[in-house]
Amino acid sequence: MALAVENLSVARGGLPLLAGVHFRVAAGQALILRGPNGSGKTTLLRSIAGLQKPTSGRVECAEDAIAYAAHSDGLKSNLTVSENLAFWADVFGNDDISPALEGFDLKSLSDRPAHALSAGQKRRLGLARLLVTGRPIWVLDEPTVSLDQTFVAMFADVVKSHLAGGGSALIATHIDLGIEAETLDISVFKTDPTADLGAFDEAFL
Amino acid sequence: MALAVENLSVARGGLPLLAGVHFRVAAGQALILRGPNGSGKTTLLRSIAGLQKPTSGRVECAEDAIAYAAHSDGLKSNLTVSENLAFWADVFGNDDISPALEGFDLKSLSDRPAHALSAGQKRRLGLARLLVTGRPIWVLDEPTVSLDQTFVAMFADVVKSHLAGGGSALIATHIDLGIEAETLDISVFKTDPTADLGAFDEAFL
Amino acid sequence: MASIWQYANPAKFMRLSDTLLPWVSLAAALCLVGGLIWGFFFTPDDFRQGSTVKIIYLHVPAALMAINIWFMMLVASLAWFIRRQHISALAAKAAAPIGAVMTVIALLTGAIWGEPMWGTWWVWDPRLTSFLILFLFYLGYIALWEAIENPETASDLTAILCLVGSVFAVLSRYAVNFWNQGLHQGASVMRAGAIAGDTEERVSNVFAAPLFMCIAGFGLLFVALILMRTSTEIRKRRAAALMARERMS
Amino acid sequence: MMPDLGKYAGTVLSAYGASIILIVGLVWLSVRAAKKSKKALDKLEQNDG
Amino acid sequence: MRALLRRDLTLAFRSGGGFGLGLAFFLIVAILVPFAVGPENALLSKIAAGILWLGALLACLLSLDRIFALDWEDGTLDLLATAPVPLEMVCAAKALAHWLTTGLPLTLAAPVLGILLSLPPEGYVWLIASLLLGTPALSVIGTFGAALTVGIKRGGLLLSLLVLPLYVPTLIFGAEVARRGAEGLTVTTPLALMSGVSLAVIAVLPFVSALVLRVNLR
Amino acid sequence: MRALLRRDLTLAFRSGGGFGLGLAFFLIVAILVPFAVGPENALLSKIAAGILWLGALLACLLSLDRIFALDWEDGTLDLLATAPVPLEMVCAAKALAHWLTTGLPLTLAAPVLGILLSLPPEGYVWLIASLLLGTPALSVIGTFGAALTVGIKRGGLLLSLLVLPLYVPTLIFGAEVARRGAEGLTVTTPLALMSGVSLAVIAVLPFVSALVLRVNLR
Ligand code: HEM
Ligand SMILES: Nc1ncnc2c1ncn2[C@@H]1O[C@H](COP(=O)(O)OP(=O)(O)OP(=O)(O)O)[C@@H](O)[C@H]1O
Ligand SMILES: Nc1ncnc2c1ncn2[C@@H]1O[C@H](COP(=O)(O)OP(=O)(O)OP(=O)(O)O)[C@@H](O)[C@H]1O
Ligand SMILES: [Mg+2]
Ligand SMILES: [Mg+2]
Repeated sequence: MALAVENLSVARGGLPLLAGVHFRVAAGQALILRGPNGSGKTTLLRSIAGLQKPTSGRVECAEDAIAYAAHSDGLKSNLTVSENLAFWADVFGNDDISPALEGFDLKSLSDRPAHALSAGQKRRLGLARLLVTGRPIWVLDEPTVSLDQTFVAMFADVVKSHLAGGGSALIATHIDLGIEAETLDISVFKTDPTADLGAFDEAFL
Repeated sequence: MALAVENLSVARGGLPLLAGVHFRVAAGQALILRGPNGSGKTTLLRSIAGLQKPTSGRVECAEDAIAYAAHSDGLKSNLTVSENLAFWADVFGNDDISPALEGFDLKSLSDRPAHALSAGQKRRLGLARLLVTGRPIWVLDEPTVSLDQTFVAMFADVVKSHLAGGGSALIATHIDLGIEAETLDISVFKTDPTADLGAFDEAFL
Repeated sequence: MASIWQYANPAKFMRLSDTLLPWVSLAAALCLVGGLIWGFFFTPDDFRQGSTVKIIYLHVPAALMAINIWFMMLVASLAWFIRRQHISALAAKAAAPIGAVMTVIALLTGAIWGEPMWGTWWVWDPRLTSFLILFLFYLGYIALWEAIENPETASDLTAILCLVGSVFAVLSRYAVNFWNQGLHQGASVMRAGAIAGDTEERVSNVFAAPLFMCIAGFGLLFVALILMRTSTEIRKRRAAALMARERMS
Repeated sequence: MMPDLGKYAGTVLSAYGASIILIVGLVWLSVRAAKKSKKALDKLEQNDG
Repeated sequence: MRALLRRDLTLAFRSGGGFGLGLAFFLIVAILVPFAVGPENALLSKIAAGILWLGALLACLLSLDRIFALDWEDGTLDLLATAPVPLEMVCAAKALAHWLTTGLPLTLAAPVLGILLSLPPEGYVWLIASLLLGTPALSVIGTFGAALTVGIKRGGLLLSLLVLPLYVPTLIFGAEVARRGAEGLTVTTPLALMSGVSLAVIAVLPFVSALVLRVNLR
Repeated sequence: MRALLRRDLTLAFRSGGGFGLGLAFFLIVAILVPFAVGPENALLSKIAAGILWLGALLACLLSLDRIFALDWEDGTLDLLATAPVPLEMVCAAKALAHWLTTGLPLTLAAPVLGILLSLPPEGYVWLIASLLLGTPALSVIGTFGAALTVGIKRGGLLLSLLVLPLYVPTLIFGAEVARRGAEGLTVTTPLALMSGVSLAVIAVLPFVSALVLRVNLR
């Protein structure tokens, strides 16, 4: 099992959002998270990626196996496309960025500084970063924002070949990606807001 | 005719992108702009909103009639939702923000500081700003990014009632909004990159 | 006898504070008013400093409190790290403004005192200088609390700042001492307690009794204020939690 | 009743005045904040029922 | 433009940043100077007036990049440019808000710091007067500099570099007033000159800033 | 962590911001001081060593918020935290990059500015020595402050407020070395003390900064 989430509860701004979240993603499989705006997808993914402490529960996966990508792509606008990728490749101990450039059709833009990219091109560069991490589990938050249909399809291809190579993916999205995968609607884990605050001890938070 | 664009050419970073763009949007009508990533939609919309100078051509519309909304919503993260809206209402000389709050279902969030909103909620607040401007022509760049289906529908309703009230809208998007409107694919106006640079005089820009 | 940590439970703490507060406040008011009236009206003038000695009843207690409150914050910060009970962090937060005000009182009364004694409001004497630096630490600490939204993050970061700041405060004290040798009185309150004060440099007996009363008054005032302010912080947290829940439903 | 403060009257009185204002101000602010928080919390808990 | 002014002041107070921290910086410069040049009162009282002016100027300078940068980053400026308000008014409102949250508090704090640096007693009146007349010019010039560097990521230091030479006349006349005041000399000439500079700058620069802003937004 | 260091240096050069502008600020402070305190050489040469130290410190301070803020805003820090590099190394690399782009150039520029402020000839060696030993401490302490205020919008001035009291020991010893050097006195004690502070700070604070960063990213 590549990634197993058990009984996870997450909060944001001191507010419990989701409770008892549990699912498993096997190697070679993807899981699509859905849920209306504000339901806690971003919060959940950050907790799984280890960027935020869950209030309870466990995330089980191999150490250093997760590559996380959110809205902010960690791009430096003064560096060129290939310099940006090369930096992340270096941090993750890789040195070949050409598969990443090809995967998202960035070859022709590789010498362009990142600030001279359009919204969709930036997004592609951000996604290309995933390929240089060499990590098996992708945790993606609305990865196709700003992409047109062609590139959504290209992204789906990249994900499919990642899965075919034994990787796995956890993707929060509002649109249909064209990837064959289970879908999980996280609104079923919504906490009951009318729950009692408890005996007013440490629960005042 | 609410908005008429004639023979407009736009450039970005010194590179001509589109040439000879022409279309008209009548009062009560909307026009959807499509085009692959990097084709110049953002650049075109900024030119029409007057934020960038076109290299040639004309944009005809009544003065102070355009409300522009792009990816950055001009929200102050320290102000609450209603304070943010009230500020813009004040700038545009309105004083009633409740239709805007209702239009995008923000009533329950109205006392929340903007930084405590999720991606989709921020976007709704950004769009609600359009309603307080009181301006007839909306120029929108990918307005539904991060919105879930429910809110895309809600946005479509708002646009429809804006059109029914005699307004008009120009919307660049990659998805299907469910608004009855003409669609214009701007890739037909793409400049020919092999075109001669001309007599190498003013054309070096 | 249960451990004192049971009062780290907010509800128990509030109950304790509610019962203690009136008594502590009363004692603080009695000591403070009594000590100050005694000192102001019923002690003779110093033969050298004239009536300005009366300032000592404010200056010395405030100065002592200023340092001790920082020390208390340091202990509370350590407790927060070790036990992670929010009361510790909140108590440190509640204490900081009191400490800052005490520092200001010490600085102000000192400056006012310095004018007739040294002929200037301010000199860069090591003691005075380190107080000024202490004031900066208080300001930074309070500002950091204000600036961070997430309460848990704020507790952690301010606690770290308090620890690192303490080390640097001690370091600054030595640096400042090295940089300038001072004019200020040596610490003699403690000696005055031990050896009956007789030398003119020491606080003599006539002044000692009301001075100790004032010191006790300031101390009790601090206890009363910290009980009240910590409870306030707890209530604010709980209100925030309730409000958040309400908004969700 | 007022003791004779001699030529330092201004000095001593201003020191007392300033300190007392600061202390009273601190106490007043603390009490006000306490009252405010109590009221807000009571209201919220009432709503909770 | 009351809306903009009100919002800027609210933001300055609420973010706990704009307001108060300029003051803190001023305080800290005044405190560090004795550590740097040594604790002798005679030396300090000689340089006090100048250092206070310089400190106020630097504190002012540091908060300049807040004037437009935040509004630029989150797109507010783009939207303001398409709103029915003249950009000249926007610039003037911004400069006023900046002065109210930095220049004015700095002026009020200067006498307290004068004590720390043993400023001679005669100096206080003229120090305050010169700051009161000079800091508005600093805010207006700073707004101009901020308009020039808007859109440059972390342009803070570039901004300082651009603005500092423009601050020189105000600094020279202002510090001269404060210094002469402290030494008990007459101050009319530098005071008149400084007021002249301030008035001219306040009358003209908001228009230039608006022009610059327009270019930058294009 | 060579990758991070290399990237930070590239960015500092390319954005034209980090590098050079700290220097420019230093230059400008040195230039403005005579305007502020008056042009007498005797007075200037007395305060020169101290002012140069203070100027270097302020220039250093102003560039602190670049250390983490940009990486925070564009999400790089989040990604670095999930990358296979210890955050302690990240903090150390950041501090080193900051020192290479500010502390070192400032040290090299100080003698030139010494001429402007008529620093006595004996002072140069000790000014450079003290800056060379002291500025690394400034960078490391600054990194700690930057880690504390990361995520606070425009935390620049709060950062100054937090960091300045922490700079006091370094400033006192450093300026003392430079001042005594300029007066031809022996400097061994303050020099030893300053080196001690620097070493201790460099050895310990990167770990604390990493802790702080972890809390902030949580
Ligand atoms: C603004 C400046 C001043 C500050 C920050 C300051 C600070 C302090 C501190 C911290 C103490 C507590 C010492 C201790 O008991 O450990 C103290 C005590 C004292 N100060 Fe000041 N002081 C200032 C100015 C003055 C002046 C101007 C005088 C009068 C000449 C003065 C006279 C005293 C005396 C008599 C004590 C009691 C010493 C003792 O017996 O412990 N102080 N001051
Ligand atoms: N600081 C905060 N205080 C209170 N509530 C907050 C805070 N930050 C976020 N929230 C709330 O937490 C909820 C979850 O936010 P999150 O960003 O995880 O949603 P999401 O599922 O990613 O939504 P979207 O599809 O809009 O991105 C939202 O309802 C949001 O309003
Ligand atoms: N400074 C620049 N220098 C050169 N080319 C640039 C510069 N800025 C943008 N471009 C290019 O201009 C083109 C148009 O960008 P624009 O943002 O208008 O595209 P878009 O249609 O909005 O795309 P998207 O759907 O991805 O948002 C892109 O191909 C982009 O790479
Ligand atoms: Mg989200
Ligand atoms: Mg676009």
